[in-house]
Amino acid sequence: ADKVLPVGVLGPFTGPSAQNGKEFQASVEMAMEAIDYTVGDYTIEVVWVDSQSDPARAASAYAEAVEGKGIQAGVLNWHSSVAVSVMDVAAQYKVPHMFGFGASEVVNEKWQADPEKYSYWGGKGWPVPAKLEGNYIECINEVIANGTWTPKKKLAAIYGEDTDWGRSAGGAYKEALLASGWEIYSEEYFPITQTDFYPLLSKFKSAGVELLAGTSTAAPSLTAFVKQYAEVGNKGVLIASGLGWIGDWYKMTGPGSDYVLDSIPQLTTPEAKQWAKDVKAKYGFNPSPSSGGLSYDGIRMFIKILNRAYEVYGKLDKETIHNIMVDEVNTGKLTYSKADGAIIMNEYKYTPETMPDMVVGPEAYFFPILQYKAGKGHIIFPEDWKQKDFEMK
Amino acid sequence: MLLEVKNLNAGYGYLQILRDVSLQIDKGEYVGIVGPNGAGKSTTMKTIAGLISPMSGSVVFNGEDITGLSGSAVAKKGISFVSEEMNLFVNMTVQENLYMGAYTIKEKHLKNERLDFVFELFPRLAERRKQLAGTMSGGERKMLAIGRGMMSNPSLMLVDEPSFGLAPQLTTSVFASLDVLIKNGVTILLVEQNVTKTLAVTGRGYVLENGKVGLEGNSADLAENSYVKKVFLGV
Amino acid sequence: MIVLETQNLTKKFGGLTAVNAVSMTINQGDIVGLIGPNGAGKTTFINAISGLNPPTSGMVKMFGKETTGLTPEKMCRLGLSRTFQIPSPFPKMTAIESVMTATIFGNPAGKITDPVAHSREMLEFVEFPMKETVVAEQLNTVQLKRLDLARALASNPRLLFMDELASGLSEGELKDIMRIIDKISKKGISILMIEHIMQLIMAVCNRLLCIQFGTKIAEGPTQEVANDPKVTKAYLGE
Amino acid sequence: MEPTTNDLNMNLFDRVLDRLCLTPIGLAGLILLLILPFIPPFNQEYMLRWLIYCGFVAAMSVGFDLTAGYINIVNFGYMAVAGTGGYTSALLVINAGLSPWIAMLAGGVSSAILGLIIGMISLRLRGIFAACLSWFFGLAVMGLAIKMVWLTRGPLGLRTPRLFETESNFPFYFLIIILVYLTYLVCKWVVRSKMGLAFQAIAQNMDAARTSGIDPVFYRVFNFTMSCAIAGVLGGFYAHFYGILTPDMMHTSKTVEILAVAYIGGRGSLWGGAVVAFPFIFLMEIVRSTLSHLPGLNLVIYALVLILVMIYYPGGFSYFYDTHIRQPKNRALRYFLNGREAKV
Amino acid sequence: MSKHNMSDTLTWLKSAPGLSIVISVVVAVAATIDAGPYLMVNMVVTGGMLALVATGLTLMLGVLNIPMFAHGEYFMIGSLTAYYIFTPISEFILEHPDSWLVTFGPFIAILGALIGGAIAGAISEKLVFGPLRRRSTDNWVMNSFLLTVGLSVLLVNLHQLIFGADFKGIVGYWQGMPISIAGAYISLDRALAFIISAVIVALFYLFMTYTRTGMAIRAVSQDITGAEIVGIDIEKIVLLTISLACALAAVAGGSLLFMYPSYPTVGLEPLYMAWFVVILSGLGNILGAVAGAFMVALLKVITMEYVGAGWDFVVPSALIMLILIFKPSGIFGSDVRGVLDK
Ligand SMILES: Nc1ncnc2c1ncn2[C@@H]1O[C@H](COP(=O)(O)OP(=O)(O)OP(=O)(O)O)[C@@H](O)[C@H]1O
Ligand SMILES: Nc1ncnc2c1ncn2[C@@H]1O[C@H](COP(=O)(O)OP(=O)(O)OP(=O)(O)O)[C@@H](O)[C@H]1O
Ligand SMILES: CC(C)C[C@H](N)C(=O)O
Ligand SMILES: [Mg+2]
Ligand SMILES: [Mg+2]
Repeated sequence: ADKVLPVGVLGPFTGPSAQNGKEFQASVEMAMEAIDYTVGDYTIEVVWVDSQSDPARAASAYAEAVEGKGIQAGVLNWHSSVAVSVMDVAAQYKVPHMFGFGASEVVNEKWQADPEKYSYWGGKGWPVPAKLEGNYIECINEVIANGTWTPKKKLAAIYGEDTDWGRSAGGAYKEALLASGWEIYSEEYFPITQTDFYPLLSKFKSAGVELLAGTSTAAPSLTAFVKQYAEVGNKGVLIASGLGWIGDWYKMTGPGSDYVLDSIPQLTTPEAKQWAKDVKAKYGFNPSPSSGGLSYDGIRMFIKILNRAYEVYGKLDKETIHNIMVDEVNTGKLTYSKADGAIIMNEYKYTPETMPDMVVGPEAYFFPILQYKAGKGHIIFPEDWKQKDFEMK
Repeated sequence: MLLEVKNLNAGYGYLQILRDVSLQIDKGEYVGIVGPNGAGKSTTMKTIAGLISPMSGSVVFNGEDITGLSGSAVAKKGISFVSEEMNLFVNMTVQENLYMGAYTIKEKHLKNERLDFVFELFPRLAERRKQLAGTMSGGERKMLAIGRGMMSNPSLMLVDEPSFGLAPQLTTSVFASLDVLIKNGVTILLVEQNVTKTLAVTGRGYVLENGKVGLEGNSADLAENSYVKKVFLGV
Repeated sequence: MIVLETQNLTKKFGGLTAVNAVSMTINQGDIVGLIGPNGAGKTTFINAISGLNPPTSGMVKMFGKETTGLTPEKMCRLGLSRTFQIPSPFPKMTAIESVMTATIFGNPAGKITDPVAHSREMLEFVEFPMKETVVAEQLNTVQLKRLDLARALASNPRLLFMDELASGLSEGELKDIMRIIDKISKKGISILMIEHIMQLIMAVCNRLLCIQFGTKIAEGPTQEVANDPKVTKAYLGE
Repeated sequence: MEPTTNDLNMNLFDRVLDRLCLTPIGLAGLILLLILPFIPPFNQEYMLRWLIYCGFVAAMSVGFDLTAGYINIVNFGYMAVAGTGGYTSALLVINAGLSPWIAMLAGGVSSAILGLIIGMISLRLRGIFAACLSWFFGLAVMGLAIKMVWLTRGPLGLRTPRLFETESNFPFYFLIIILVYLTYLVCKWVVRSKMGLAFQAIAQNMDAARTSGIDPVFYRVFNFTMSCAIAGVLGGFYAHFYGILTPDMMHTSKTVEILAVAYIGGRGSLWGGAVVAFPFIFLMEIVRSTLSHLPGLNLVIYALVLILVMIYYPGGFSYFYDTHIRQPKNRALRYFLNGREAKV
Repeated sequence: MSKHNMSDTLTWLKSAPGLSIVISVVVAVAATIDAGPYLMVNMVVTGGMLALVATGLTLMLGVLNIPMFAHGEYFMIGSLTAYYIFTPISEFILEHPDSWLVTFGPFIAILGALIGGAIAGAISEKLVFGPLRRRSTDNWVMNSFLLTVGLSVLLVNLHQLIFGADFKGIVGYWQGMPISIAGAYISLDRALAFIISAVIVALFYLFMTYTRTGMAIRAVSQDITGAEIVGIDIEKIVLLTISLACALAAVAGGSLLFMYPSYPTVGLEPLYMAWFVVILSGLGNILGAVAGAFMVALLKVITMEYVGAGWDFVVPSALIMLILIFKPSGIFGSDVRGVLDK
């Protein structure tokens, strides 16, 4: 194979989410090694595009990868804010990009405002928070309804990283909370690098906040939040969406994470478990299903698309890949499922109605709610998947 | 011989100021260096004190070669230097400055003895012992600098222009205190603009011009020397 | 004509009264010597007048106008120049550039047509012993004081303060400085000079002001003050 | 103050060059920069992108040097000031529909106002205190940009329309080269005038300057305002070239980049930073992009260069040039390097 | 006599230090009453940590005239050292929960951080500051400042190259229930971090004020030639000072590892905060720096409480600028002009 196809992998390889970047890198390398970096008579050259968790730097790096390294397609991405800015770059250079995790509404709205232009920003790897984050509140409401937990008053607070993701997830919690009769004490968004939350948490405690819901994509920040939540003596329920987005979170929270809620897909199939073992053996860390796992599925789905494009056109470049994306992926013709070797979700499937999101639901793409104890998560929601009942501290 | 300077060449960077300067001072002597501005008097002192390392030549003190030693090492050998710029510790009090002068002395009671001695010489300093050195007037600072130089009980004192900026009365008292030191067996090398005064108080003198020793001899003789009279006293 | 007048000028530093209610006058053409023991407050006194360290209370009147607390740059443009006890050069500038600052900025706009020539003239006037292109940081104290003087004169002052200009001069050099002071005075500039060298004071000053502990103890014609027993006791010694 | 050459026996070419503050070699350099994008490999888009960044840093370092090199105050919030210009410009285009060109100038005005404020409040401070004040000011401005999400979108990033409706980097390149030169020219004019003398005087000795009749308030504030105005316009360029702004642009580490170039180039020369920026930043970009598996290596090299320069050659490139290169024996070469020299 | 004292107290109250201390105390008490005792606890703990970093910074600035921009990187070195020492210890503890290391392991890690910082400081002096000092003739403050800027960039990126960009953190040093003070919970880690910083700062103050070496350090800070004249070995004092200052920062980094995991730029925030403190309180005054540290901590905590998360740069820096306008040499700064004016 003497033809080369440069592919950009966008991720936070340095900066506060570097751990997730590591997981991306492992997934991509493993998936590529499995096909020996070849599709048809093309050798795939992986170009790492470091977003550094900053939209401006990411856009610059992406443009440079296009101009300098000539990438013909791109895959993955961690942050919404980055997605919002890189979408334009992809559109400007007409480079198809698949499976970015930038989830928030801002991405969808932007996409829907000009589907033609943003057809280069292919199906996302993560749906808008409203589709999944509301599950927490639904779960909590059930718990209150069946009497497992009786909060003194229905006072909640929302926290999150100050990014499109944090705010958008915060918005989803707020809506769901207000709808079920909670009062919101305050909403706090902090820089993605913050690790000192004592003042903030003490404030919540003294206000008598019973339910604290929020998220962060930066592991150091969220693990610190969880740990300090326990330390200052908060007694309520903590939703820490994303704690499990790095596999080794327990090394950083310790028992502080007991009783915390999170929503993380599980490694259920033997392939999935094997994959996790392989990663541990080769890279020395426990991968997170939501980060390493999803990105592994993402890159493998992308390879499937490449194969398809090669099959149809005999040629791989930005146009052929884009065509397949538009014609077959976004229409739901080409999907990636357990049958293809997906390890995390049952099926990754896009339809014109849901674009740029995928089809969400227990049979397709879904996150159960877990409660942690001693470093292990147990599914407490939905009912069918339940492993344990919700427990109060 | 207490101090012997031989063929000293020194300067700043590439700029040579001193050319083959040689001096000898015996124990207990009171020696003066006179010369016009920029002759290199201060440079000579700085070189002896170890603040400038010489290009060539040697400095022997108490039979020990101290050429090229650092300033602090020289100070530990018993040479104290009262510089023209005074180099006080501006954010320390008068008393702290004086204690620092006795840095090489470890015993507390010896330090206090020296302190009393200095306060006796300069009652003004005693009055102001808690004032920060940086807030003192020019003349007060000069006193403090001299006082600090005396604190280490040196065997040789290099004193650069002690009367610079001092009121007549104080000038008199500074010279008087130098006399006291001489009587206490301290050796003094004095640089002073006031040629008449210098030659009147010292026993021996050197005339430095353009970085070279021009004349040397008994102070009394020098004062009578016609060249000195013509050049320095304008007679 | 009265060039400068102070009334009860006082300057305090925290608890210390460095200048205590000093009133004095300088007449046109005077060369006033300001003497006093070290730490008497002489430098502080002229700093208070020239604006570098504004007075705590009291009044300053220059050329008939009240100027209490004006900034040094305003005072300079009004015609007051000064030199510093501890030379205060522009370390990286050449001699001629240093003088040009005052030529250009110290004069009311437009007066000097050729600043370079004027500055050169000033350096010659003070008999500056070095080349005009020498950089200030390479000068020694005495040369710096000359440069300082040239800078002070470059703004064409009507009143000049000199703070210990002659310290560190040999007897021979004192003669030069006397001649220069004489030339300055001939230009019609009134002078207030702080000095410890009595030889110089007695030779050039027509009036003396003596302060001690910040308080004026004598003011008047030179001989009279010099013979004043209070002054003898406080300052000159026996 | 440099002797202004009103030498009448200079020929027209020399006189024009002198007015334009250029030497023949400077002119040659400028021409080289203008034809560079037609010479391979520099004609590739990504190289141009790097060169544009070089130009941005070059121009910024000139503006920075006006304060650092002439009144001896390091404006440690310089990129924050530039960022303010960028945000102002971007917001005016987005919300008021202004043309980016006009908005860029408005950005300059907003930064000038900021400069005026920094200049005023740092008046009584000297040296490192003034630097810290401008630093804190920069941090505060950056903090505001982060927190005023409703206006700036904070860390989410603000998309801004580009100056030219094209994918190509060519027009941006020429624009930044023009900006580099204009910045240099304007600053040079100022420091050649009597203002330059006043700047140096207050930098070197405040008391002496004041007693020589120089009003430090005016000159310091003027200097700050002007240098910040330059940063504002350049910030506008930045916004409308990259097409996205995040408060990250205002970060101290970005100012450090400008400052390093200005100092490696040589403080107080104005041209040093501008000249050094091109090869230096360009090389750093090459290192960064070719050794991307070693993230940060370029910055390690960058830091090493800065450290070595500060220790062994604190005068920077311009000092080196002035002492070792500027005065060759050969007369033609000498003319080439210096232009017609004024007779002193 | 007592009347005299009264008037002395009154002048002090009207002075900048008096005024600002009184205002700070009043604000702290009022806010505590309003919000709850946790506010005071947070302020005290944060202040203690800041004091540690800030005294090191004042030392560099006051004694050596080095406006240290790389100070945060020594904090980082401290946390990195502590991390690599404590990780094996904590694994050992997991297997041997009764070992003496449970109590003393953390101290070993923190001590390691201190030593690591001191060594790093000494190396920096030998490789970087020393050469500069021997060559530099003028412009020392600015040149050394830029040097530390370079040093900061260098250390950050070396960390990234060698140890990676990810966050290296620990669960905590000491296990056990948080202590409750008036309803405010404070974990053992935080309490001990505060105690460690308090002890170290106090020792350091005593050292600087009363020992011969401490006095020598101060002397060097004010006039190097003068210090040399009286027989102080400058090289030794400088080396000692830099090591000390860096060790102070590093021990802060080490003892705070439970809260600030080690990553390349972890030093930035402590650096900013320490500079806030130093500029606010003025130079060369250890007690001033300590008081300043608590003031900045108060500002930070109050901002968090009443303005919201993420504002803790804007509000304190704005306030500090305001204070500087009125008191340019800082609240506790001395009026004597130092070298930094140049
Ligand atoms: N740091 C320096 N760098 C360069 N040259 C210097 C330095 N210090 C002094 N000089 C030069 O060295 C020469 C001798 O200076 P020095 O201070 O020794 O003279 P001096 O005899 O003490 O004069 P004065 O009576 O003025 O004190 C002078 O020409 C002076 O300009
Ligand atoms: N900034 C200041 N803070 C506190 N005290 C000061 C300050 N400046 C001067 N002083 C004090 O004020 C007094 C007068 O000082 P000043 O410098 O005016 O004396 P002087 O008459 O010029 O003496 P000299 O002849 O020694 O120069 C001195 O006691 C000095 O210590
Ligand atoms: C959970 C996520 C990976 C979401 C993504 N970080 C975002 O910003 O939308
Ligand atoms: Mg001398
Ligand atoms: Mg005086």
